[in-house]
Amino acid sequence: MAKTLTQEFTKGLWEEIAPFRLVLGLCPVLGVTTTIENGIGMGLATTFVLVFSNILIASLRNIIPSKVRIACFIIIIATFVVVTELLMQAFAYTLFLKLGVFIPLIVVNCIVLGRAEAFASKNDLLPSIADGLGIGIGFTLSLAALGAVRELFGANNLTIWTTPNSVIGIQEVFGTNFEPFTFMVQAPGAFVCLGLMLCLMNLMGSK
Amino acid sequence: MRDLLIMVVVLTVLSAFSGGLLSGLRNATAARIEVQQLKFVKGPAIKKILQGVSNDPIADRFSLKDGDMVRKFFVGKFDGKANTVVLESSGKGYGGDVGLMVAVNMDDDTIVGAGVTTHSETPGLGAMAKDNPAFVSQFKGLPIAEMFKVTNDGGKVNAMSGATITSRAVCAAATQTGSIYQKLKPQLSEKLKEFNK
Amino acid sequence: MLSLSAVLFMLALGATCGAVLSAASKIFYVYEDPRVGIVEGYTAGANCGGCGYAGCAAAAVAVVAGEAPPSVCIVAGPEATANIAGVMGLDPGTAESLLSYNTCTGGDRAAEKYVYMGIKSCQALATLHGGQRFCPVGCLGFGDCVKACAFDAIKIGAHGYPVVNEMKCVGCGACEKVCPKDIMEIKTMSQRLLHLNQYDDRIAPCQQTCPAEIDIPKYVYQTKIGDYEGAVNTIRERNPLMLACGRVCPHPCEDKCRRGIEDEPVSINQLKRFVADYEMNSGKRLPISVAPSTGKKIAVVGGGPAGLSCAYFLRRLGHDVTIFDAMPKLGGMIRYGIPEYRLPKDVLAWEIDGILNLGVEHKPNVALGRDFDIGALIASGYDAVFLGIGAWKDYTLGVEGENLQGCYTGINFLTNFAVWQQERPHEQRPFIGKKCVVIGGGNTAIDCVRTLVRLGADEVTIVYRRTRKEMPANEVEIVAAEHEGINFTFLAAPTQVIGDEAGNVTQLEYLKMELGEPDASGRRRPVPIEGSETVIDTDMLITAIGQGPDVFFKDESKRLDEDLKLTRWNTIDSEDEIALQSSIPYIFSGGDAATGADLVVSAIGAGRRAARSIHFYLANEDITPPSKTLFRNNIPVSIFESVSGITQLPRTKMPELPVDERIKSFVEADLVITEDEALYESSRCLECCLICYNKDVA
Amino acid sequence: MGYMEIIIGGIFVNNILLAQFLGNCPFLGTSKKMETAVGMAMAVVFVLVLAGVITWVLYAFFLVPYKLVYMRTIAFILVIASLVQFVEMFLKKSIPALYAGLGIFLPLITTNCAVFGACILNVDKELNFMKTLVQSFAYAVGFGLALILFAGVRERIILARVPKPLQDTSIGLVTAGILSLTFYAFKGMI
Repeated sequence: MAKTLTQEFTKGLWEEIAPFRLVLGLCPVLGVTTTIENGIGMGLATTFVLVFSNILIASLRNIIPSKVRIACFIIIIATFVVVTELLMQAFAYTLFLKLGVFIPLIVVNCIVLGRAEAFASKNDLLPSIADGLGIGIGFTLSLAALGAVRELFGANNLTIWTTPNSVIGIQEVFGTNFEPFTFMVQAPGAFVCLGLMLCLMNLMGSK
Repeated sequence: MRDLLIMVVVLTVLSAFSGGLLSGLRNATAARIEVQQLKFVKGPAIKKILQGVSNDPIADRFSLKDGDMVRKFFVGKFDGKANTVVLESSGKGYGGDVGLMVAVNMDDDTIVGAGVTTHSETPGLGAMAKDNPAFVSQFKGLPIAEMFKVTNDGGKVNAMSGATITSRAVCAAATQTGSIYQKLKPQLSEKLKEFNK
Repeated sequence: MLSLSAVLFMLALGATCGAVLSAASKIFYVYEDPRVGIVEGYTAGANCGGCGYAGCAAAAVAVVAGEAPPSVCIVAGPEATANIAGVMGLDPGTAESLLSYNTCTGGDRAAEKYVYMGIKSCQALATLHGGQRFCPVGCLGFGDCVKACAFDAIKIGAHGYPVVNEMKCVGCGACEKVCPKDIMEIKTMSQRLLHLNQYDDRIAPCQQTCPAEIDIPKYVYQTKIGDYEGAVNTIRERNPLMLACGRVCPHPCEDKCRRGIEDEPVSINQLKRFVADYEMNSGKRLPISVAPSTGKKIAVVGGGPAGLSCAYFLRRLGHDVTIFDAMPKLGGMIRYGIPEYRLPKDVLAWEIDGILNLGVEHKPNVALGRDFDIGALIASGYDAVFLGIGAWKDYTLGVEGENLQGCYTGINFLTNFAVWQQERPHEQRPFIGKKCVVIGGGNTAIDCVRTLVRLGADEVTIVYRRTRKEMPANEVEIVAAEHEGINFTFLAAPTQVIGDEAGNVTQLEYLKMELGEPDASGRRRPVPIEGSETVIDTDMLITAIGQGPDVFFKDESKRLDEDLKLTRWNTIDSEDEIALQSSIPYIFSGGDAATGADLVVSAIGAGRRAARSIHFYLANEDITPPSKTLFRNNIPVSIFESVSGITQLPRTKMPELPVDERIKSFVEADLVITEDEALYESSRCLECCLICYNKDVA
Repeated sequence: MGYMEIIIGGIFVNNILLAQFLGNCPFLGTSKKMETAVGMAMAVVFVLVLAGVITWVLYAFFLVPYKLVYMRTIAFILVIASLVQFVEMFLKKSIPALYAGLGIFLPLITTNCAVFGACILNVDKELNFMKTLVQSFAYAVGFGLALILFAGVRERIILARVPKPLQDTSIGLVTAGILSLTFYAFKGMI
């Protein structure tokens, strides 16, 4: 049964929301989610790569020989990752500095390659775009959610976007007397926090 | 065999295409990226040492050749007059090079301000050099021609307690800045004149 | 402006990588199962490791090896699963649906002996104590399988054992993985059909004893809960001739029935007959599943119980089978040796039709060695041959006068009569004497005498050289014969057959015997009493003292004569009596042809074992049975001296036709029990497995 | 930076799995069984060192001289992917015994962020050849150590009564967090 474009899009938002349902692409999920801003930025960067590599793969899928398709997908994805790197440096340099090594790592994010192989290489252009967009936004939301929890408890802030002059978001959410739970923004907190959120998802899913 | 050939050709063409695309994009964005890098890496330091400046020093910049190296200089205008030049150099610290930005007033060859740009020192000690304005403000008003040394070594600069090596690195960087300034001074004043036109 | 160096660099890099890999794939080419590559192609290729395997290639290897389900890839969707299943469908067995079974039916359950820090998990107990119950193999009952099942298909049933809901089970194998005792089994139909009883299986004494290895406790339980169709299916996994067996089987299983230790054993065979008749009388046939075709052809020579069983199992395993039989109709000895009153031939025909309906071909009236030889079978494309030619050659007494007119041999007499009765009843009936003497104490002898009674012989006598206790015939048969007025002359060894001038038999002379020391078989050896010669008048003498395979076909072919090894009893020799492969690798044998005259149910079991060997032989796999295979033996710990807590409940009596009614005709003498009786009898079953916990062992 | 520092830093302080968050997918995927974990760990040591060296050569002799540093992402992934595939084919044919142990883990490493990330980190730090070699090895050993420790813990978790929603990956992540916390104790070593 063919799904409508809307369904292709929305499935990525909850049904197949990548980091939680499939437990894939965890490195950036854990690595960059110290603030909401980083989460959103990383998510959008990944979405960008997802959508454009899906577009290219869906249009080239009949030309690429199946034996080297993975290699070709990797080249295509890597190209868009470098594009993202360059564009981020040009237009969102602070974010680029914060995300650091995780931007090139989009190349090896299994979600991207997984979608390329499992979806874009078998579907037409439009569904592939919808799929890429859906999965990407789902990924972004996951990162933002995790970032929100970690930033809230770990730094007592909720930063949505930083411009050179101002910060959009709420600072000192619990007031100045709150001693931030720094564990949360550090490495161990990332694991524990994701584990507990996964547990929450399971609880909700089981109902 | 045909299969293999097609595989190689497809791979090659695809990577060549990607190379083309990327180099094109790179060329298109290179200028902007440079500005961004300067703005975010050097920008804060420059802004701090050039307080009260009337222009955008990042935009008003020029390069000069110093032997094999190309050095970047930023121009500061005070009261509409371009009389200050910012230059950078580095000294060897505890965990790598410590970068130092020094602004020099070309009218009287004195230091207008100094700021640490990059460092990889131990957090809390050496890193104070960047965060601690008291340390770098010691340089303010000193003549650039001086040899900068910490008090322990018989100089005037008070070292940050517990971070002597970093302090020395900053001093060394400042001294080096002086020598570069002296060497390139004629060209620098030429350039400044252009900005005053 | 494009930077030339970038383009050139990527061009060179792409070309180098491509060229190196292409070259390497040629230079370092290693053969692998082509399905691995195809399956890997269907996985997402993301190498994410989310499936628990190290990358897509590893997952593909696992799928091809049958260790992972087609749904292994968590990134690729259901479409990929379908494709992978499609690829694997080429292999019979793995494309069949997998279902979970609880193989432990338990027995006397006990409370946990230890509770370790509150841990209530089978895995924990198995790890910490190696299983704290006495039973080395049984279910621990803490339901790790229930917890492991993501489909909510397993529940701990009323008896404390896992019960699988087949509707919900998807065969994912989670329960099998988590069970520390290998109790949860995920098997395809083929895997179940191929399984041989093992020493570490959780099987009750009856199932251990049954030569066909039928899961008796399961079908008795299914009968008890009224699931007669389930019971039929359970029996059919091991025995395609349940109507026949339900009537003629001497049920060795009942001898080992644990209830029999303190009470009378459960009447297992009557229950089998009840459910088998239930299916036949229900007016429909239960569907029998068959694995996807393998394209292999097997010739089954001989359409008796061994041949039919072998053909049935081979067909269900997906092979093409042709049965070559010397007689006009299939059934072999159970058609032409067992009289109508014991096994009505329309019942047999119904049962055999069920086997042929699976797609088994039948070529009647062709005898090996007379009409075709094995070379011709191989030449016409058969990949393997099963010899189930039975044991149709009677032994002779070796005394003077044996060939006089009026002297017959047992099989000869029964077959002639059966052929007349079934094929040409309008022709003249074979000769029947007035005063008949049958020599022998086996089932053939009893069949002869009971047939003779029905044909109107005035006086029928059995002459047997030992006592009634030693008679090898089924007890029920002997009893029935006694009821039907047969004379028994025990401890009599024939010495001479006396005839008149016309060459007709008139008298049998025998020597009286007395019992001496026990012989190798444990029976007391009869010793002749000097000078005790006695004569008995007769006009028809039937010798039924045993039979062996008729291997005349061997003389017809040089290859067979040289290479096909026989034992000294003329049975077909096989190195391994479970694998049943003859000295010629593609020839297998089973049933009476391999063992000498034996039970129908043994032949059925042998047919399945041979089918298993042929299946593996054709797949180029090892046919050697697993080292723990249980054969003609019992699991020592499962054989008890006593059983406690049994309330005596009488065993259901077999309904029979009244004697005066039955000796007049060949109408079936033994009747089927009623449904109420079946429910009662099945509830007598102790549902024993191995005992879980011996209260006497600390 | 001395070699000792690099080694201790790579294995403990900046453990690639628990402090840098690289290579987490296989970390959770292959840690369910000790056997798999050991195989994976060995394969990562093997490939990471090899990839570290090759990418360094590529970087130092091609990317930097031709001013193509911005293309390192695409160049590295292409080279690593090809390398892994080549090694796999080579082992399969030439050293089947080694292939039997490591082979199946190799493809998994193509898209292992630990390998790729470590290569990027190496060139970012502008290490020289020998230091790259040592650093790669240290990262790989750190990866293996964390993976094997984690697998050991996970095998034991089977014995614990974990509430249903927390089971499997969820408890795995929490456990990884605690393991990461223990590695935090190494922070003071450098």
